Amino acid sequence: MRAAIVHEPIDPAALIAEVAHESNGATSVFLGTVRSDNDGKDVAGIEYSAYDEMAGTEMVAILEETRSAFAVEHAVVEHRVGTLAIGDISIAVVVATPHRAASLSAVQYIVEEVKGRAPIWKLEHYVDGTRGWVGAGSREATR
Amino acid sequence: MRAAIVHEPIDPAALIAEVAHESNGATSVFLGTVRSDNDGKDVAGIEYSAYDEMAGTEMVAILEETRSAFAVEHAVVEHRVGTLAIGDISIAVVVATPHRAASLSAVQYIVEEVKGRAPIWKLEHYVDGTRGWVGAGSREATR
Amino acid sequence: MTVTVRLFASYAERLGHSSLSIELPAGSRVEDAVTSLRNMPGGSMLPPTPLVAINRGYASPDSVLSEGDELAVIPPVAGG
Amino acid sequence: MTVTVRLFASYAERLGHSSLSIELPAGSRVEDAVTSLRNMPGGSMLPPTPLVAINRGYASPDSVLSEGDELAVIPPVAGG
Repeated sequence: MRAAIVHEPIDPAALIAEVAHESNGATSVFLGTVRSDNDGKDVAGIEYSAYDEMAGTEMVAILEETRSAFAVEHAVVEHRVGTLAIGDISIAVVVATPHRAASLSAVQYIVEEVKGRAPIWKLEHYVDGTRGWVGAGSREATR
Repeated sequence: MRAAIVHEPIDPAALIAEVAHESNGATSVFLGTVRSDNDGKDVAGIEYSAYDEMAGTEMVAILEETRSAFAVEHAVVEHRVGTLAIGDISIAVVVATPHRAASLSAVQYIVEEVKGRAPIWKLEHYVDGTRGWVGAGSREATR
Repeated sequence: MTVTVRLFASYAERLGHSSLSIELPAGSRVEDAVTSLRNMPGGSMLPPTPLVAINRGYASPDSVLSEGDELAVIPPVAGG
Repeated sequence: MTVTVRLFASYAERLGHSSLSIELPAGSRVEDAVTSLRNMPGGSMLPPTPLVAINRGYASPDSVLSEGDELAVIPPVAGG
């Protein structure tokens, strides 16, 4: 079980290898990537920032919750911060379990909780030169 | 959208790249791997076989169903046949969509349907030298 | 008429064939073909109404067969 | 007493600081610190009861602060 805020590109294959164990028959993965448009605006890139220390602690707590809820023993979550381009991976959640139901449910749980609880923010940069903080479903234009 | 029975090792990173598109913000993946034990027996490996032509057709039909049900446009499923060792990937399902709910739901749907409908079988080889066909939750010992 | 039968996994193993041709009267149904297969050596292990496919699509026991059809007798599937 | 305030994202941008020290009377609560921040230049954009954390754990407006605490004022999160 490992959770981290990272500053470099995320490598899904490395994370899949990290949770591999001969007792596991199912590995589920979620990757969040930067989309080219959001609510009708053309996105050039996203600047992610975090309250690093607390985000790490919160993500570890979320992984521990999946241990209780779904008996998960092999899971990793990485969230990248910094400036990301279209297609770059912002978050990767990988869970391996003996049977498929637990890994599928745990990935979904972790993704939802990280999005809802981890102190991480995104500043979208648009193709037209404007930018906006994204938060809780609303966007606050700043220029 | 692509579905295939394959005879060579499955490469998850290649499949993730295959469904990538700048409009997608979410990529979900399921990998089935050979476990070291099944119902208390030590597994040495699994021999997968398929009614190749029909399995391919059935998997394509399942992908088309996700297009209707979840508006999925970018999905790939590969199922490997032949002799697999512990840890080898037997099935990979990868779905990329603009938002996360669709990709998570579609992966789960595809996995369940392929397991339930695609004409694919497995013959487990055990460490003790015995073997058994696995099917519909029961195992039929053959030696 | 001649129908090509495909057998798989444990069924192929017990009947000793993965593919064979059987002769049936015109108008025969899937259930008639299955009865014929169950009378072959090893055939008694087939269930009376196994899962079947005609020309790669799932079919039912009373589906009517035609000359040249590919009839697949499908053991419980176990992919994934 | 002295409390370290951490600000992030749009809050840091508007108040022009990502980290600052504020002086508060002993026994002050989170809501007192927030009032103090809202009186700073740019501070009016802070909601009256923002999401907060004390020493990296979520806390409530009436949580009591202690000397040396790290109080984080957290804009709506948007990870993923």
